[in-house]
Amino acid sequence: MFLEFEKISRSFGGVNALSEVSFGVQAKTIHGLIGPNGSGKTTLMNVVSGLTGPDAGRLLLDGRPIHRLRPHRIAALGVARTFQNIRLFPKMTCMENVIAGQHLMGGRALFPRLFRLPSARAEERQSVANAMACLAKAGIEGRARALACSLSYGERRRLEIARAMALKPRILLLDEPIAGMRLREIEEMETLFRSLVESGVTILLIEHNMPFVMRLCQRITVLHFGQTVTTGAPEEVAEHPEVIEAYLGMKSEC
Amino acid sequence: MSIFFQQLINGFFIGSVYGLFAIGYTLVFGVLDILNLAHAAIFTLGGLSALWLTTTAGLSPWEAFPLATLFSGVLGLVLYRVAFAPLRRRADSNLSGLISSIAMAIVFESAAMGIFGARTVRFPEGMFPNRVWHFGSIILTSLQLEIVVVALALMVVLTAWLKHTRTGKAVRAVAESENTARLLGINVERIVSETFFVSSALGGAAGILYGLYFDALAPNMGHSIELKGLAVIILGGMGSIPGAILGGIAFGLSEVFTVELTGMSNLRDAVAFTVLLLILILKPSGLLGRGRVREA
Amino acid sequence: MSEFFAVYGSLINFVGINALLALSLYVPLSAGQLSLGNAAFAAIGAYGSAILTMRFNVPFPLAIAAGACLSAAVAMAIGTPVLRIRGIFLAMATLAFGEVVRIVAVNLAITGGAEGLIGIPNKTTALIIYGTVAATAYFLAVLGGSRIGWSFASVREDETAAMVMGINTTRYKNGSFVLGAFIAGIAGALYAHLNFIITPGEFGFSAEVQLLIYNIVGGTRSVLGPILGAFIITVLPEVLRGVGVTAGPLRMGVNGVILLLVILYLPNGLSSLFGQKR
Amino acid sequence: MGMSAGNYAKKTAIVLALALGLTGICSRAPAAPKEAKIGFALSMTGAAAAYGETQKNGAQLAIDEINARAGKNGIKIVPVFEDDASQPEQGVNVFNRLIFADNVVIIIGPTLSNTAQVTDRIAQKAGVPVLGISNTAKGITDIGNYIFRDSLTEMQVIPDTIRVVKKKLGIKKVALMYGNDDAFTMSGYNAFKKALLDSHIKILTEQTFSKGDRDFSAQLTEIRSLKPDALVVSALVEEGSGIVSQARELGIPVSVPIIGGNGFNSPSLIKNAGKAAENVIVGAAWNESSSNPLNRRFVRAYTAKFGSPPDQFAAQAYAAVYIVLDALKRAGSTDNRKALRDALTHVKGLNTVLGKFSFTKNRDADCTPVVEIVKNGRFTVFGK
Repeated sequence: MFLEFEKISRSFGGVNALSEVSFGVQAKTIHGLIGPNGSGKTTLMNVVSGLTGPDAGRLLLDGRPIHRLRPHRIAALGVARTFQNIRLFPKMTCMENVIAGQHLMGGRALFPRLFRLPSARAEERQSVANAMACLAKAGIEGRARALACSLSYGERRRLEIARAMALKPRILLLDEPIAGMRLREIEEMETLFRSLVESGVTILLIEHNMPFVMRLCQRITVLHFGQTVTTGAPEEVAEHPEVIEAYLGMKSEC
Repeated sequence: MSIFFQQLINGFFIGSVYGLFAIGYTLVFGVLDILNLAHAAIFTLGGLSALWLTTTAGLSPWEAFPLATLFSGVLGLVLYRVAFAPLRRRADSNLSGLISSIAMAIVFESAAMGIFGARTVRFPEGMFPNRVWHFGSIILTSLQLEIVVVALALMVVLTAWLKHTRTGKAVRAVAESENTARLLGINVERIVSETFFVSSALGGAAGILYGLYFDALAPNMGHSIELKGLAVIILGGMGSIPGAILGGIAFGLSEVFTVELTGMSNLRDAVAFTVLLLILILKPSGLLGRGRVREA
Repeated sequence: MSEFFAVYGSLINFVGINALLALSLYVPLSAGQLSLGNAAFAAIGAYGSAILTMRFNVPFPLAIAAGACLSAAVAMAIGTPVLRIRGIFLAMATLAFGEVVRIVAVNLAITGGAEGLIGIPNKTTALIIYGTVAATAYFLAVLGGSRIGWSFASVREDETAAMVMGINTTRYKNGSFVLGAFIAGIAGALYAHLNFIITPGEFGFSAEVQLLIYNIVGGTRSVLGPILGAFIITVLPEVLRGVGVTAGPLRMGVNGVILLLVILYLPNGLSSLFGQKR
Repeated sequence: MGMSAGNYAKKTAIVLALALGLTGICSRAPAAPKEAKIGFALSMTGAAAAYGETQKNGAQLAIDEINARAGKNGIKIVPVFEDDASQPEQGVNVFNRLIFADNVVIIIGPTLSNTAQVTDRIAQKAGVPVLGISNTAKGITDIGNYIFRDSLTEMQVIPDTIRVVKKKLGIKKVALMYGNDDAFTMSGYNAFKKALLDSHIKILTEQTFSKGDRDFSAQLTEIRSLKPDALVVSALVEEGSGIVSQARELGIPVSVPIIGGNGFNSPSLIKNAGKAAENVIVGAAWNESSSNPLNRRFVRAYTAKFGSPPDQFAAQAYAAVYIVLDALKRAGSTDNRKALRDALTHVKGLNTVLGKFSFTKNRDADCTPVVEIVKNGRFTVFGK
């Protein structure tokens, strides 16, 4: 397993957000994480990226425990993510957002720039080219010079994905990446995610759009009240009685 | 032992004065998440306008003080309209509000100086009855007692007002989330204006009592209490009404007992600000804060 | 022309020193850290360097460097605990730190207490001041485009997002704080050696607020903003004097009104009038 | 030697030419009084605004009187008032402007000693005389031979005060209280401490306070418990009047005198402390109740014009203008800075509101300090 959850637990003020969650994500696959609102999906993603430390349990990335590391250390191991509520840098342009995301790629060193060495200019060109490539992959190269706060909702999601890709991650955590997107955009995202996996990236995604998840994911984990209900291939999961119950329950709530 | 009790009274009293100043300060912060650095200027103008009403206009204190309090409240409305309302929609309204309130403080203070002059003046001697009680060697004045009582009463009344009245509940709703409050049909703009009015009226009243007790009113009288007021509302927890008064008393006691225990009064302010620094580091929400760290 | 320099020479020097002080606050601001302790760091640089030149005959350039390093070292020591605090609370914490520094300077014998440190050799020249301003501005402009500058900007815009992008936010916040303190230390040291005397009162609350005003009035979009802000605010009293607004309270009031107008109508500071950078 | 006709004609021509020239000059400035441009660098805003304000009033009163009486041949004074906002930095700008742009013949001020430490060096370098009116810190006149002051330093006033008080009241042990973050109150403290030690009076405790403080109860409670014979205070009048009234309120009896320095010498002490001001003893450079007719007239005119009685700051500013006038008359010019400086050094026994006034060799004030005590709400002479 590329990413392995071992009995991860986390509570907030006595409420168990996650209790003994265990499952594995295989390398170079798209793994779906589904469950009703408040089932602990986002908390789990925060645990992976280090924003929330687990109370108990272990988290292994490529066999290496990472649950005690701070977020930037985890990112340095090749974990990138997007947020459910989109955390862009609104006062920067799209290009600038992505350049800011290149932090771990090296480049833009201070001293060559101070003395205007030729390497500084080369690095600058490289950095802009890389950023442009990320924007292009996410399909928003046309908006490179637009301020992030001026983008449409779908474009913002794409920009956040582009910024995450600037890290050249090994695993990409996507929290509701297609929420609010139109059909055509969703199709484009599907293509993008597939091509990323082909190039060797692992994807763990949270999504409520069931057809999309079923189409795209090789394996799916279902969370309910902070517990793993099941993990398996889409068709297995879809027929799992507890899942049906959970989702029917959720629907009746709405 | 009698020294100890006298110091206890001293600390209680000066702490109540800090609390009175801080209570309006913290109210605005609680609702808007904005530090209103012009609060000290309103405090000053409250005191000075009461002086003008009693001396130049010749009113009795019972007429002058409510009028001056009202005037301070109106100044608060002006302050809000001019310095804060236009900035509400800005992303950095915390920072820009800080600066615009500083600008208004400068304008207010220069107006005070232009009208009243820079000198320290006082209310006419004997205008306000003040009795002195001796308990052995412990001395207490009626004015001190009144100020402590007013501070504690305000704490209770304001807290009850926020808890139980319609407007109070609306104020709390706005403090919690403006958008939600708007959805609930609350006229946010009106509530915020009212909060400024109440906060500034309280600030002005504090200025009157301060000037009355210390026999000193001057355009720069807000400077020394401004920083202490900040310390007090952090100590008590930003936005907490009981915290402002209790934080004030805690701060007053810490000042007094630094002098009493170390015998070195030059350590007084250093101790106070070191305590403040430590509280910010160890428990940023303050002694009675709401437990969550705001990202102001 | 020589009369102009005779009348305004000192003013020109003060503009430079204040520009340097403004830049010292610009650094933590560019990383989203609202510090109100930079005047205290300037005090540390000023007292540190002045004591070195006066008591130990340390050469001037060395004393400046030592003062700045002392200031940076203090920033490093208090940075880690203090920078866990955010926003307005950080401002309050740094303000409290500044008050403690001022009170210490009032009470120590080596700093001359309230009467100040008197007889500091006059070594600072306009050339030194403006050389330092230019070097600092260039350095900060380049820093802004480097990986460090981008990290500062990321932390300022969204600390959580910055973390998951692999930025060690604690380190960069501390870094901005220490670099700011270092520049403030230089400014303080230059000021001390310009003025013959330094007193604790000059580095108090109003000085802290003044630095913030420079940045807000000028704007913090680029290094030019704080410099412009320092220039305008420092020159304003003299300009008002020049146009005949001399009466004390009136001039103070006009000062306040101008500050208010800038903050209300130029949200990105005066430098936003001169074209858009980035 | 006989005078030839040709020679005579030549001389007549010269005399005529001279006469013409003279009338020419006279027609350009017909019998106008000579004008002296005096710069004032005062703190009219900022921390010291309260002092700058009365200083300006005092100076303005003197200038109005002088200009009204100048007549045809007298010297008229053209004042240039500038505000240094109580900041050394602005003080420097003000000095540069007064010296190089306004070309004043002398600068009176600045209000604060800390500012004077910086600004007076500029004037000294430029050869412009400075007359300090409220600088009491030591070393100010050591800056150079162009720097004068008419304010008595605490070192000149306080030893006398302590000597007189000890002689008359026989005090043995005192409590000392001072503002420790202000140059003025610190120099007062140092002077008091030295004087007390010199006259073998025991200091029971030293308590401090900060500028702007209004609550002194903690320190005074501490002091009360030690039962001192007197309370010695180095404070400016704002804090001073608060200390006095709180001391009495906290039960330090009126029989324990409160001794202050120059800072206490202000009508606002009596006004703001009220009845508590009884038995306050002040050593000061100016005696409000002095029977000197000059002083009487000054107090009357000032009170009439500004609605409140003058304080020592106003008196020293008022005196300064007359001291400069005296020197200007002897300098033979109203724009020669060097000549004015030289004339100032010769001010001797001039009758001023401060009493008979001279400059010492070191250009400090030389006038007799007076020890006053507050009795029935008035400053009265306690001893000399």
